[in-house]
Amino acid sequence: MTVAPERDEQELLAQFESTIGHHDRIEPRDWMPDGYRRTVVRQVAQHAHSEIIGMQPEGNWITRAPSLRRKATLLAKVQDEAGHGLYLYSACETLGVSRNELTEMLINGKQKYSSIFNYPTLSYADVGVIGWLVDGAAICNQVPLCRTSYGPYGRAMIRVCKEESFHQRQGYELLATMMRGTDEQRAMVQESVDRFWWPALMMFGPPDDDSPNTAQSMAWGIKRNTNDDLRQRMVDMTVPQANALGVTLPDPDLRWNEEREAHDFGQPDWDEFKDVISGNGPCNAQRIEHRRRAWEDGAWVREAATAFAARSAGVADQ
Amino acid sequence: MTVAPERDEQELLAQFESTIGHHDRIEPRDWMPDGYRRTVVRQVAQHAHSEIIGMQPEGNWITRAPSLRRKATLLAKVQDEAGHGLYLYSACETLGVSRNELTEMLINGKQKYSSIFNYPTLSYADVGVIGWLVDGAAICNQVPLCRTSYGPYGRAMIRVCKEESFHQRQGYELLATMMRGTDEQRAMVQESVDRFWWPALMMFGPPDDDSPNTAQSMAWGIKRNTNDDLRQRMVDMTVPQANALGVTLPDPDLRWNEEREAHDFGQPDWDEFKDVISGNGPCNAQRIEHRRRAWEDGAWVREAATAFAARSAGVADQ
Amino acid sequence: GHDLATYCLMLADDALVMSHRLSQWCSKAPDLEEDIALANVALDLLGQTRLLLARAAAADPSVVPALPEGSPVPPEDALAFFRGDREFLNVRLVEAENGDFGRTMARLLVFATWRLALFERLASSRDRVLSAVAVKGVKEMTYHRDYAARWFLTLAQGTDESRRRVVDGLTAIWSLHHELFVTTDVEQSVADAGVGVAPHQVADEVDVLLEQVFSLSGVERPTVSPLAGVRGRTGRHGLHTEALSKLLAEMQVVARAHPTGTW
Amino acid sequence: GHDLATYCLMLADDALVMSHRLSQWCSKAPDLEEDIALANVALDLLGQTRLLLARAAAADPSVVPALPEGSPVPPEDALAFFRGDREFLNVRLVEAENGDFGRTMARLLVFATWRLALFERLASSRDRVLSAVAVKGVKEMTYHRDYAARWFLTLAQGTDESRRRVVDGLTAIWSLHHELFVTTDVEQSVADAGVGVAPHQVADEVDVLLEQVFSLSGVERPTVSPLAGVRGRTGRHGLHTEALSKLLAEMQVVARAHPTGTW
Repeated sequence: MTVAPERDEQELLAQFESTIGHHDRIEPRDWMPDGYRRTVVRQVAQHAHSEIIGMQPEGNWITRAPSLRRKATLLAKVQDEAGHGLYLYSACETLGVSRNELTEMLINGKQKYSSIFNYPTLSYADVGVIGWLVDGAAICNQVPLCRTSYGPYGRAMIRVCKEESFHQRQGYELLATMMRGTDEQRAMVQESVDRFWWPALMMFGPPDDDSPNTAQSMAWGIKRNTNDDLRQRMVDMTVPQANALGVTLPDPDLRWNEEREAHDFGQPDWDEFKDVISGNGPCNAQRIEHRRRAWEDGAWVREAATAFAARSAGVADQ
Repeated sequence: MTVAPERDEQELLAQFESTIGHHDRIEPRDWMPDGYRRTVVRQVAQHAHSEIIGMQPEGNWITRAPSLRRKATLLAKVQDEAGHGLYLYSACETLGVSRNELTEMLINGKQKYSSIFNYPTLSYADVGVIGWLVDGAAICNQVPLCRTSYGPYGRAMIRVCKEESFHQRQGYELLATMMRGTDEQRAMVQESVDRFWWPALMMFGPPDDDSPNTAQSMAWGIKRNTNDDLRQRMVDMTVPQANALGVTLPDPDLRWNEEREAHDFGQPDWDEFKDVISGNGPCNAQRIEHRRRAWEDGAWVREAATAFAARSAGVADQ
Repeated sequence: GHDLATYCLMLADDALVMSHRLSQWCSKAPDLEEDIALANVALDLLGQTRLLLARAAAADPSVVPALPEGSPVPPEDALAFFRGDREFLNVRLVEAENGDFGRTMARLLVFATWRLALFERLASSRDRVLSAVAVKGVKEMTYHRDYAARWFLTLAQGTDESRRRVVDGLTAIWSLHHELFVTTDVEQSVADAGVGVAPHQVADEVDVLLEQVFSLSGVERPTVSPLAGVRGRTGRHGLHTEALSKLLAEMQVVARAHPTGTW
Repeated sequence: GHDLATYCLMLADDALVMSHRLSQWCSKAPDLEEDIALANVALDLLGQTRLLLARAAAADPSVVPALPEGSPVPPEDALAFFRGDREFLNVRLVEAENGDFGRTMARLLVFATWRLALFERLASSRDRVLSAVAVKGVKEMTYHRDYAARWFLTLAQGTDESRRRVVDGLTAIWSLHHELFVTTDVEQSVADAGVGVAPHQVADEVDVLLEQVFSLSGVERPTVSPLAGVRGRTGRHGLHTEALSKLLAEMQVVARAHPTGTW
């Protein structure tokens, strides 16, 4: 980074803030404050990692999917997650951090991913519930991010959101089908909802009064809504869907509030959230060990590709 | 080996031949001709390897055994095979070849093992059929070997035979139980017999007129019966058992011969036998790859044990 | 009907089992691009499987396993999840464990080159369904073959380690290569009827194509004997390696736990 | 009846799943002696399983899964092969993959030390069957513990590689160690009745015994947080890791394919 004289920096900052103020996009070659850059990298990387780690809980059921149609749907979905990871890593690379560096930071625990993927998938209903609730929550989170201030991130999100909402409908449809099936299948769906409801609500992050970075992120236009605001949207969106499915959301405090024209609902167990975020969820170690092994086992292939490309380039040069 | 003067060697040879002639045992410290030593090593090693490789086809079903009782029986049986391998390797070691050397020779294809273990196990009935037919054939082969001229081998065989005949009864009993079960189970047993009958008869080796080593081995008292003789015993022993079970042995030429007071029977496919022996059976590569991987994966443990023993000895010396 | 159905099962089972093996790479590939590419190939093969199983069931409904009365399981799933390993008619090449990425690519190269050659001929099948499946499949498998060939070359010409691994991988699967070109009675019969393809007819072509990849890569064709069958029976006769029943135990477990389930 | 049956299932499932994992070493151990020893441990645990499952079925026949009418499957097998993973009550420690020999020995050390301590107390159970099972088990598990401790020491003091591996193995399983000493309501209830043992009561003793092995081996106790459950539920509540349902898919496949079979 070149060191600009003080005056210039002031001017650049003014221009940056004007762009933000007009809800225009910041592009990779634009000047941006270091804090902004760091925040975008952190958020986009975390998002990318979530896509990649998120392949595991659902991928766990690909080889056991109970119908060929569902197997194809699931495999395609997990593949889409790899794709999302790919363009989010690319968005991150526009800020000068390579995919390899990001992967190393994931594996070494220096960067995080969504807490939800640290819960195990224990039945095929979990595939549906992840589609319905987890992708549902992701959409609530991400739709506003299509208007995020950093250009490459926003454009990646537009593509991601389109696919996520497809996945969300697929998940819901699987559950609706299972609910028309046997008693065992219905019980399986309910049991899965019982396990995933609270972790899905945790996906929006801690309550606003406990979320130190939200204000700055919103000021920079990186985030567009507060955690609690998004959580409320999620609940309001999900309740009628749960009724249509015929499942019970495991929250005794959940009820419509006429006055607010929104649902009142209970609070997730924020101690559990902190545990999971700090590495002590039911699957954190397993997810990272899996990722690390894939990465290490694949090293020789990546090296071979690099060596081959170098050799080919050498031949082409002659 | 010390080089003895010609005269002494003559004397030693006479003594050796007298021991053989009296059906007494040759013991490790006795003088023996090089050819005898080599033949015993080859035969005992091959026998030991067969026990060890033989753990795989049955071991394939331990994790899937359909009842806890059968699982225990099978696990104990495969464990016994490891035990047999152990004392047979020890018998071999009395002739100055270490277990490590023998294992290397197995893995590198320099020593053989019984052709039967190069066939796949494809159903749980195979566990029973291997007990009944393969252990049955092994017993026919091995009972006479309890009187083999090399002492440590003969004594190992006494112990082995006792356990093999236990295994053979267990195998028969599994099949008898399955034959009292469902139609599917009965079909499974018959299908398994169809696959294993001919390979079991091949276990006795090629026909006598095509078995170049038999004469010398018998003269030395290492072998006690010819291949065809043993094969005949096996058939005569098995036919009434097959009738009792209610299975058909897949040989249209099989019938009682009043005159010979023995069964006439067809010839196995000796081309197939040669293929399997020369490494081209359905599972040769798989069996050796499995063994090699176990051996290589365990190298660090064996090294640790050696290092630890050396260190402990060092401490003890102080 | 029965021969056609059996033939469709052969082609379907090849695709289904190969798809299963490739799907096991999911979230474990050396890089995201490969994760996506392997899933693509697995998905294409799964698509072929479904069309072929449906065709098998239509050609001869008696091949579909019986399920409890009122079971809503469609024929394609009854065939995929309720047949035992001895009823699967895939070649044994596809059922072997994946091994490392080198072995996986070596197998995919051989498999895709072979299946593409079959499907190019199958495109002119007198059976309109098979013909349509083949026309679609040709496009897909051209990509599969090129993908595998590109990686085969890359690994063979990459580092010492990658060369060793891909050559070991090729050697390990080569004993299962011969079986691809053995024509069974059923295949001959559907070939005679202008409906199917006798695999021995593509042997030379596949040989030439593989030789091109090998020679470009500087890899010698392995000298490994064909893997023996049992009593002359191999994958096409439902006689498999020990790997298949384990694969199916996993693949079929949920479907079988819910024989009257709706998915 | 029901609490006793549930308690017996807990102890049985620990043994059954651990036995399964150990039996996966069969024909793959570093040396023949270890192959035999691991099979011995697996067999002992299988024997305990059978007695405990039979006791569970006798204490409360309603815990035995229903099978088709006329099925000859005995209660011990109905319990072992026809329950789903959510009905298994084993601690999660036993279901994790084996990993290498170092990890296997680290787990066996922890498992055997813990179970031995439980069984020493269980020997004075007012339930005569449980008491007899425990008396027999104490002899067996004394051997298991000593065997694992000897290998733990050997690996820790062997080579650099073996030390690294056994320490890594211990660290990897350590998050599952805490769960062993959490007493569930059922366990408290059978303990109160003088029939069972509340596992928190053996925590200190196990701790001391493990510490002896660690300090003799020069290995530090790992600092790893306990593996979280899901909504407060862990193995004893039928809430397992993703590994268990895969293990059971394999273990149960033949039995379930033949629900009216006789073995």
